[in-house]
Amino acid sequence: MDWGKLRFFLGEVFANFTRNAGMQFTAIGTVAVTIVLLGSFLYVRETIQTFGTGVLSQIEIVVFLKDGVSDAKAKDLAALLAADPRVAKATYVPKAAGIKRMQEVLGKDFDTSLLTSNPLPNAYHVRVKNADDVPAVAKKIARDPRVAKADYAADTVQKLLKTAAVLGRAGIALIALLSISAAIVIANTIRLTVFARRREIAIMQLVGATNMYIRLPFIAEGMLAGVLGAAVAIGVLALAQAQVVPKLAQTLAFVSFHVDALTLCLELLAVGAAVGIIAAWLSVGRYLRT
Amino acid sequence: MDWGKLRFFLGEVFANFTRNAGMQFTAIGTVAVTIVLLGSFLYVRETIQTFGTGVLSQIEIVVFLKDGVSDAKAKDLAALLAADPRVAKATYVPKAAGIKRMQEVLGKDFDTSLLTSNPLPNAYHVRVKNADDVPAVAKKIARDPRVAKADYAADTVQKLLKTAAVLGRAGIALIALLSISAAIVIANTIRLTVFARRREIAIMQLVGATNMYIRLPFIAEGMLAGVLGAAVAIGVLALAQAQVVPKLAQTLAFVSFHVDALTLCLELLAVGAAVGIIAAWLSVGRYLRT
Amino acid sequence: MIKLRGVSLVYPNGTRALDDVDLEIEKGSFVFLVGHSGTGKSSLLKLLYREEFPSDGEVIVDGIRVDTLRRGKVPKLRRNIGVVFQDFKLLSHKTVWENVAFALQVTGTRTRDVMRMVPRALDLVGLSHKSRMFPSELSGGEQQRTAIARALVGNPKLLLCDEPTGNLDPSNTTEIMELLQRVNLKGTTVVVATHNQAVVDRMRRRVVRLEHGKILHDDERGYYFRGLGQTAVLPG
Amino acid sequence: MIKLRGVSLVYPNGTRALDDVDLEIEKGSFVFLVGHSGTGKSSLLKLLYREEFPSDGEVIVDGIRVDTLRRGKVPKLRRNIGVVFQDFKLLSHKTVWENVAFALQVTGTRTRDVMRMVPRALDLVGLSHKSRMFPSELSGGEQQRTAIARALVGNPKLLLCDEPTGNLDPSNTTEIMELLQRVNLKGTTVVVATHNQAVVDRMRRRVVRLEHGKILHDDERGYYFRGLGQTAVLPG
Ligand SMILES: Nc1ncnc2c1ncn2[C@@H]1O[C@H](COP(=O)(O)OP(=O)(O)OP(=O)(O)O)[C@@H](O)[C@H]1O
Ligand SMILES: Nc1ncnc2c1ncn2[C@@H]1O[C@H](COP(=O)(O)OP(=O)(O)OP(=O)(O)O)[C@@H](O)[C@H]1O
Ligand SMILES: [Mg+2]
Ligand SMILES: [Mg+2]
Repeated sequence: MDWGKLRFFLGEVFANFTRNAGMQFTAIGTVAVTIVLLGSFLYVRETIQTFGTGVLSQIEIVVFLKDGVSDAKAKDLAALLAADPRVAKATYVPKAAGIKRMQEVLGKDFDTSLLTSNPLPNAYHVRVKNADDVPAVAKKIARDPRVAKADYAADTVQKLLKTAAVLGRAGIALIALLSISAAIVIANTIRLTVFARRREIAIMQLVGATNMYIRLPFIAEGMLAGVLGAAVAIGVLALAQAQVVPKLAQTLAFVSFHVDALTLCLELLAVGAAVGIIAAWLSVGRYLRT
Repeated sequence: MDWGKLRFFLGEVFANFTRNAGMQFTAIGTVAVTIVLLGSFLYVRETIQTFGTGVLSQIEIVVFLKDGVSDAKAKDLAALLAADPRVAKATYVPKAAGIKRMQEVLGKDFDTSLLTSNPLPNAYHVRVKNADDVPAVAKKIARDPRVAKADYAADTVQKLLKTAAVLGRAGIALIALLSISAAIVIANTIRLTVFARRREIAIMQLVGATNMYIRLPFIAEGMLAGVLGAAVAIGVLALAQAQVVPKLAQTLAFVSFHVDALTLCLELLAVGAAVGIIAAWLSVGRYLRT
Repeated sequence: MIKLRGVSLVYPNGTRALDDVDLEIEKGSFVFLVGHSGTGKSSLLKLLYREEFPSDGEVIVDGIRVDTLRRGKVPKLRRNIGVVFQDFKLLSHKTVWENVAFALQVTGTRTRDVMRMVPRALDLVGLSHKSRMFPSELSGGEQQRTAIARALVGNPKLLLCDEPTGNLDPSNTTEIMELLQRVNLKGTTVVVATHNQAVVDRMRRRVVRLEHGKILHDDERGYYFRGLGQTAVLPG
Repeated sequence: MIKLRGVSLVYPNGTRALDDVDLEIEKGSFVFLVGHSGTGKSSLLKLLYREEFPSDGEVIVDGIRVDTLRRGKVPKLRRNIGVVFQDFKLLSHKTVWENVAFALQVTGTRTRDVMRMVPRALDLVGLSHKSRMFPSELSGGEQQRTAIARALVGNPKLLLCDEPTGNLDPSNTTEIMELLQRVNLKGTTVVVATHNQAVVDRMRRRVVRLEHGKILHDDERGYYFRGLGQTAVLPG
């Protein structure tokens, strides 16, 4: 490809773009809007997921030791627990600490003076890395001879896990729905911009242009519309993040708002460009067939 | 308006529609997709809200009675509690029931045989209608001479209320974002369909058509595209609801999935029609000015 | 019927299409507008139905100051003027019948009258058999005749024809010119911009020749080339 | 150069535009195609560059079976044929210069050559001063000449002109016809569909007359009306 032709091609793309500025801005606007939506929901989903992971990581297995187990032997168990790769943390909670924690949970009205002795056994509080592993880990621990019982809020864990699973799948479904919608909307928009120039396409064919020759500028334009739309969207999202997230983070200090922005941006740009290109290719093809 | 003209007008609309079928289907597709999105998120939001209300309604104020208060006197308190319009339900929980509940919460390893006597006071468990009222109600109850303490999981309630408030606002913001996006996308789409026929508009003007005469068929078309798009969307949503919701309801039995479908449908249809009409009006206006 | 006073037209790109033109055309007359390609004939016609605004001067049509006419009144002006556009300007999504009918419908003509007038107009230009076709299904000459039918159908007071026979064969041309003559006899003022020397020379009507946006000469009963009948010399 | 054998063309709406046409045109010849409006002239030309397919018969251009040509090879065919379309078919978003250049660029002509050839072509049709304008800023005749420049610029083997002077004044018409003659002398086969009696009668070239989709007569050195020179009778 000689330099003149490349220049011609780029000039072509630029001229087409500026000479249809109104139409192109409309298209870019649509792309931007859909990508802002997509970006927002990716962000929200990531946040919810992080939050969910945080909640699930709070689940504890309470391991009650048998009454006769000595403190030394009990501490031995720690090594065993730590050896399990699924376990994140195991904290030893002797009777005394246990009753304190219980009082915290129940409020100050749990009158400890009424107790003749501590009704609680020594215990380990075990946190696992992945909430899904809770039942298996609990079962395994329960088999240890020193352990009286390995317990967890089975009902709550079940509910949480189910909810997390459903939310996770719903999130993926919604993102998929949104992605497909965005793709359709962008593709339709680009198809309409091509439709508005179907006469030009027919003329180009009659003058002897090959299909590829006709297609290329349209594809470049589709890509440009996609990329510019995505860029605008990223700008809007960045602005929104800078404005909104700090306020949210302040209010909901217990939710994590960290999202890998660069990857997200690149993804959105890639989506814009890819959809633009594919839509332009297909749309022009439709008018080339006649 | 004589019958011939009305027929002509409707014929006009129908002819324009069918003679630009490809373009119109593209537009309808876009409208449908955006309205499916809007509908899905309205649905999800409604579900989350119902779920949230359910969670919040679980919050209890535990009212511990003073030690000396007789059972009869304690039961008197019920009338007082019930009189407060903010209170949804007040359940009397005598000592005996209290220890049982405690055991349920703590698991079977809370060894009751170690207790010389019941360390818990008699209590009322009070639920309020609106979680926001919890602190105020608790404070008021605490002032009663029979009451030793009116307690609630202050920390948790605070967190829940904050989260609910933020989620509520975030939901409104997202729906607003989505609605505006849908409106922009639909409007842009209709603008592109008008753009594709700007030459026709110019000719009509040159032949002596008034602006209103040119506009009307476009507006009717815009409305038609909006309504048909919305109708397709509602069909898709209904299908999705029939397919997906029962499965979800089964998995997440504790979440309510009831949404007022008819209102939602009418809203979506209205949105489609309104945006179509306004977009057509404005878009045609742009080409009438020249 | 038509009065131009000191009219100039400079397009946004700087092209001076008309330069201080004074022209008066009486009600009921028949005028040819001739001149080289790009000399301002179409531009002059465009001023009359307000597709363009004069940069200078006054344009009066049927007693109405067209150049300062309020926008809302333009449709009414245009309904009294039939225009055969040089590039036809047919509505591509309407059939021949619908294109012609459209010019009536915009004036609020009753449907009954539309049903009567459209076939007559199509018959006059010999297109009755093509009434259900779309412009893209017509030959060049058929499109041109559709445009003529549309301009005629409403019995306008003023008929502007921009190169109305450029795509017609001699016999069709003759028929159309005879049609225009008949329309003129019924009282319509007719202005025809044309390059067709044969037509102009045969009809011997008023001929206004433009040159570089100015009126070069203006002859009652003139020829296409001043003083030279068609049988004489052709340039080149 | 061109061979039609038993060619018929029936459009999807049922119109029979060409009916069993046999026609042979030698390399380097200059042929006029005449006939009434709607008689099939444009349709015949459209078959040659494959805008339309014959319903029957064979179309051969420069030794190539056009009607059965693979779709991928059509662009190459069209690059060897310059076409002046009856409705110009200019690209509205390109300037005059770009429209003319486009015909070269699609053939892969080097930019250097494009820069040299386009101005020459524009000069030949007298449009150098309008090269930066868009079609919408041109008069009808200027648009037509742009279309002619585009058809000529690539020195095609075959030049098809569909009513190329319908919007041109007599002197411009003469110039364009002389231009076509010069192009023909350099070896290009030229086919001109026209209604311009004066042009046909002056040039005295081969005249093929179509009537209702059939070839009515075919005269070497003919007149527009068989046997009648232009100075004689005009119909009507
Ligand atoms: N919209 C426009 N913008 C800019 N210049 C224009 C425009 N329309 C016409 N012109 C220029 O104005 C001049 C007069 O154009 P006009 O169309 O009036 O010519 P004409 O006499 O009708 O020519 P023809 O016989 O070729 O139709 C030409 O030089 C043309 O290029
Ligand atoms: N795309 C089409 N679909 C259907 N019918 C068509 C189509 N194009 C042309 N026709 C019809 O075919 C016939 C021949 O048309 P064609 O364009 O070849 O005529 P022509 O000789 O070029 O006429 P003119 O001198 O008016 O340009 C006409 O009756 C016309 O209505
Ligand atoms: Mg003109
Ligand atoms: Mg033709």
